Parts: sequence; structure tokens; C-alpha cells
Amino acid sequence: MSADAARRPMPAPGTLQEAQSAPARDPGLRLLEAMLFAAGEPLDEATIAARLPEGADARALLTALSADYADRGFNLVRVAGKWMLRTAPDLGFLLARDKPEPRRLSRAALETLAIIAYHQPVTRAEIEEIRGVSTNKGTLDVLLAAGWVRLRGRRRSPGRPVTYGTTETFLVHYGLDAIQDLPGLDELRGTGLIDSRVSAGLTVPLPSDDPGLKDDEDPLEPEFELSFAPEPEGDPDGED
Amino acid sequence: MSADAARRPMPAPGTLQEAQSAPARDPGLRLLEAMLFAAGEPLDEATIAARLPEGADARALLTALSADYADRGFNLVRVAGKWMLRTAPDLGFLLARDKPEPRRLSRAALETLAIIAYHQPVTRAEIEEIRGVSTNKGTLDVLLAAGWVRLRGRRRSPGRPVTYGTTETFLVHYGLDAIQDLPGLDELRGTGLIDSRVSAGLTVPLPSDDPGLKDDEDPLEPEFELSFAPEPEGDPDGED
Amino acid sequence: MVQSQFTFDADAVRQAGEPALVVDVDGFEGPLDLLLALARTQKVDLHRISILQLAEQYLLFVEEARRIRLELAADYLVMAAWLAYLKSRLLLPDPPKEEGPSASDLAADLAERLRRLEQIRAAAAHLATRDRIGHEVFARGAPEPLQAAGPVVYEATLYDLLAAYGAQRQKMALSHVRFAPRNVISLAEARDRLERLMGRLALHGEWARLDGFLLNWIADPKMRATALASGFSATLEMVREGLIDVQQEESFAPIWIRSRRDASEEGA
Repeated sequence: MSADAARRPMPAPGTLQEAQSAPARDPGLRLLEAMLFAAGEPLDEATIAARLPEGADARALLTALSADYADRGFNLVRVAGKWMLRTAPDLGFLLARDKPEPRRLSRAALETLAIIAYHQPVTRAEIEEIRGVSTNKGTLDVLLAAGWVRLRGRRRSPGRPVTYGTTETFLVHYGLDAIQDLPGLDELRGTGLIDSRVSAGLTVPLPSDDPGLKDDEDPLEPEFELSFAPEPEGDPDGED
Repeated sequence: MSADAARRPMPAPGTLQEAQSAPARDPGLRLLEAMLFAAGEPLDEATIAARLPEGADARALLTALSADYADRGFNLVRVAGKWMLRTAPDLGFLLARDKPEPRRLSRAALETLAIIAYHQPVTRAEIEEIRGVSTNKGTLDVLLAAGWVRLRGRRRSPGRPVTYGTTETFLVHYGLDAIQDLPGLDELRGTGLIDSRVSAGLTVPLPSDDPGLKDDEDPLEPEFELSFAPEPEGDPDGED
Repeated sequence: MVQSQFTFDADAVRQAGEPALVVDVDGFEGPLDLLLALARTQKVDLHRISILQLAEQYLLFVEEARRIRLELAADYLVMAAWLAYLKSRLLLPDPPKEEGPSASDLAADLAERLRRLEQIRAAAAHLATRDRIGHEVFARGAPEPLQAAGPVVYEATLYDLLAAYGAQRQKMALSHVRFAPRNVISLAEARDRLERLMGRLALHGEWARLDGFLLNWIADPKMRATALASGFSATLEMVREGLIDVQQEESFAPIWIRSRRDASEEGA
């Protein structure tokens, strides 16, 4: 199958023209690619469908467009349950040459982020217990300011500690369609120290970022939510 | 020449794969389109050439890419000597140009629309005569773009001015079964919309949106009908 | 815990029967992290790890650190004390009817904590390998915000439309407008009416309220001011001519009027 055919998988009967000139591109596809291109951010299917002509099959068009852009310099991908255009991963090193070096996350921040991603909703005390070290305030601030982590609620336990969870921005940034797309903790055997057998006593959390509060979570006070996303203090990558 | 051929003008020897899958896209084109996609500003040819692999013909790649995207929802265009990907002009309605939704019609647009509704077929000069002020081109464009007003024909008079009338969309939007349902002078007086003290010399025509051309109307030139619904220019609500 | 308290970069801690373990102290994030690094030297999975051996390694490390006068953060020392306790518990048989968890439970808990940390390390490493926006993949460089929904939708009601039309047509019609005459009660008109009313009043020869009269023949409330003004002026005129008496008890009190002609005069 040629790339050309892949680009127009569903020619409506009667719209095919003679081959002496390029067939006109499907208007729905044009509209779809234009809106995804212009928006720059992920769009959900409802948003897309609302802008397509009445009766257009958004899902079919998205599938067609995804195939169409598969071999291009930028691709249509699904992140956080939405659709977005972004550059092909293999070109990253070529494109990144011209971009300022992004800040690298500190090891503490990355581990904290991983704990929040897998164990959410999780309190600061629980993060510290897993890492075995107290958490520098700056670490969580970095993650909050980046928009990857949010305050979810309060744990219904003494001291009513705040619970943390990941955001849609996190999914988009890491190219995840859903938090469940993270590999299970047992699948991760980075150093071979983790036993491949499923331990009887240990339940590996299937990550969930369900926005609904858990049984042991209370909602945040409204004024606390407003003061969300504090500015990182001092050196944001400064560490424990 | 097919669009497919235009997209891959220079298949590097050895990079072509077997035909069971889509032929690989030219790496130079992929990098070029990714670069333009991710760029925050138009890129000049020197910059593009510097970022392409050694020996790549930037000009040829740009020409190929320009043809490649000509019929897409976004195009490669040259602006002020630089290159950029831009949403296709005819899809500009997707983009938020100025104010957030929903917009209010300007007073000038409302008056113009009302005059067209009551006095159709009416020329711009006649609208201006009734309103007593000159009409900003943007005002009519807004009404055309909203789909409430259409070009009917040309008045058989010096300068052959275009005549305007209302559309079915107009009736639907304003909940009118027929244009004749617009209230007459007596009803306008009765509701206080026209002060009975000042209406002595006032007449309100019985509106008609009969699609048939009037005796003093000529049909529009066909090509004019195709260029219908122009983009609003500048501030469409700016007025008088 | 302040990691920067560690003032030296590396030290070699020789373990019994192990190759030299080069320890970059700055690289450790607390005692659990150090324990995990030590556990790795056992080259077994964390289910089979010897906690006893691990405790000994840790205590040796702390001892070495003290020997070279490395200032260890407090939680390293807390962990050392706890591991020394655990080691003693593991070496001695559990006393009968011991309160709390057994030594093997404690050891299993520690192994479990190490395993969880190890998992998170792997998860963090996995995150670090993912293609990230702005690092390996890039979103559109110059996004343009989309319209809220589809083509522009203008808000305008039929009322807006008609009001605009009415106001506009009216505005233009004003250039040749004739104002309707203002409705005022002229002095002559007021006197005429007053005299006719006084005729009836005279039959009784009694006082009557001026405004009472006026209200009787002025239906439109907007006309009351002009009726009162003209009516009062007419009254004063009639007083001057000696036709009526007028009295008012105080400012703003009702004005009373009475005909001076009696019935006999009237009849004459």
C-alpha cells in the first residue's frame, strides 16, 4: 500500500477524481489536521467532534490521520485520552540541538514523581517512608509548579495530611495515554534485584489517577485549592 | 505529477523500503517538517539549511514540502522571506482571532442586519443612507461569515452594486418562520421599540426574502458566489 | 536531612569477604538508600537477602565513617542503632511471649521496604527513559488558540435586532420630527373649569379643597402638576376679583376655597 493510499483510506464514493491531478483532500481530514495543528495542545474527541461538520466520524478521521502522519516528521499521538500532534521521537536529538537544554529533574524529584504516579493518592509521609528520607519542600514544589502533581485532598487520618496525585499535564508530558500505561512495578526489573515471582504479601499498586476521592480522602478546603501550585522556593532542583 | 511524487522528490538510494509497507519518507523532509512544526517563529533559509544534514538542498526540500502541504489543513508559506507552517486561510474560522466566545454583535452589525432584513434586497449605499453613516466593510463581513446575510445579486443601476439579503440561517437563528414575521411599524410602536411621537414620517417596509431576483436585480457573476464568505478583516466589530 | 553535611566525596569501605565497595556518600539519599546499595553487593534478590549480613555491612560502614570522623546525619545513626538491635535479635532465639513482632518479621519488613524502594528506583528510571515533551519530542512551537466551538457564533436575540432597528430608524426620523404639543392646562382653561365647579359649590356655600377639585377632573396623573399650578393661579385671580375666599392653615397644608357669592345673588 502506498503512503498516498494510507493518507486517504476512506475515499467517499464519487469524490475520487481522475489521476491527472492530486485528488482533493478529504475536507474532514483537512479540518481535523488544521485544528490539531493550530491548537498545539491535546484535544479530546468531544472537542474535535464539535468542530467537525455534522455527521463526520471523528474516530475514523483520527485513525486515518494517525496512519497518515505515522511516517512524517510529526505524528498524531494519543495522550491523556486526547489527541495531539508532536514531533517524531527519533528526530528529538536533531531538534533538541537548537533548543535550550531543559532542566533535568533531580533524582529525588524523579523518585518522588514516580512514587506519586504509582501510589497516588499518597501523602508526604508515605513518600518519605518509601524513599527512606525526608522530602525537601522544594522537591514537591518543583513537581507542583511543573503542573505534573496536584493536591488531591486530605487523608482521613490524624493530622489530615494532604494527598498528592498526578495530573493530565503529567500524562501529556510523558506521552502516556492513561496512568495505567505505566509498566507495572513488578515488570520493572531495572537491576535484577526485584524478584520476578509475585510476592504473596505484596500488592503492587496498579496506578490510578481517578480524580474521585478515595474512601479515606476528604476534599481540600477551597481556599487551599486556590493557593495551589506555589512558586518553587530558591533553587527548584535543590535537593534533600 | 501526483502529490505522492511531490512529497518525495529525492529518494536517497538505499533508503527505499519494499512496497509491502509505505515507502519511507525522505529523512530530510521529515526533519524539515518537524523543525518547522516545532519552531516558535518563521525560519529563514539559512537557519533551515544549517539545521539540515550536510549536503541537503534546503530550497528543494522547502519547495517539495510546500507542494506536499498545499492541499492540507495547514500549509507551508513564505512570510517576509521566512518559512512557516500556518493554518490554511480558509480554515481560519477555527482560530480565536480576538475575543473569546460567545461574541456579541456590534451595534453597527445589528443595525445593518436589521436594515438588510427589512429592506432587502438592499445595497451597501442604501444601508448607509438609512443608517446615516458609512458602513465598515468588516460589519458586512461579520454578517456574511455568520451566515445570516448573503449576496443576492447586483442592482441594475450605475456601478452595479451588490444587493444583500437574509438567509434561511437568519430565520432559523432568530426563530422566525418567515421574514414576514418581523413586526411592522404598528407592532414596533406597540412594544415601545419605536416611540409613537417620532414615527410620524416613518415607514417600515413589509420585508420579503423571496430568492427570485427583483426587476432591478441582475444575477451575481458565478465566480463571485464562490468567493463568498470572506474572512473578516482586521477588527470585524470595529465600527464607524 | 541535609545531605551537604557530608564533606567528603568518597570512601572505600572494605566488607568481609567482598571486593572493595566504593561509596560515594554524596550520592546517598538517606540510610535506606545506603542499605539498598549495600544489599546490591549481595547479588541476590531481595527475598533471599541476608538481613543479618546487611546489618553487619551497614554497621561496618558507620564505624568506618566515624573512624575517619565523617559527620553522619542523625537518621544514619538511628538506623545503625536499630540495625544493631535487629542484629542482636536475629542472633538470639526469640524469647517466649515476646511482645510485638518477631525478629524475622522485622527483617522481612526491612527487606520489604528495600524492595519497594528498588521498585520505585526502577519506576523513576523508566520515567527518565520516556520521550518527554520539550526533551525528545516537541509540540507545536507557535500554537494558536482555537475558537471555543466551531465557527463564530454571535449572540443576538430578535429583541436586540428589533431594538437596534427601532432605535436606528427613530434616530434618523428625528431629523424631520414634529414634537407633539406638551399637554399643559392653561390659566384660562383652569379658570374656566374652576368657575364652572365653583358654580356648583356656591349652592352650598361651604369650603372645599382646591386639590380635591382638580383631582376630580384630571384623570392623567402626569397632568396634576400643571393642573395644580394653573388652578392655583386661577384661584388667586378670582380672589383678586373678589369672587372667592381662599385659606390655608399652614405651609403645604391643603388650600380651601369658598364662593363669596351666596345663593340669593346666584338666583338673582
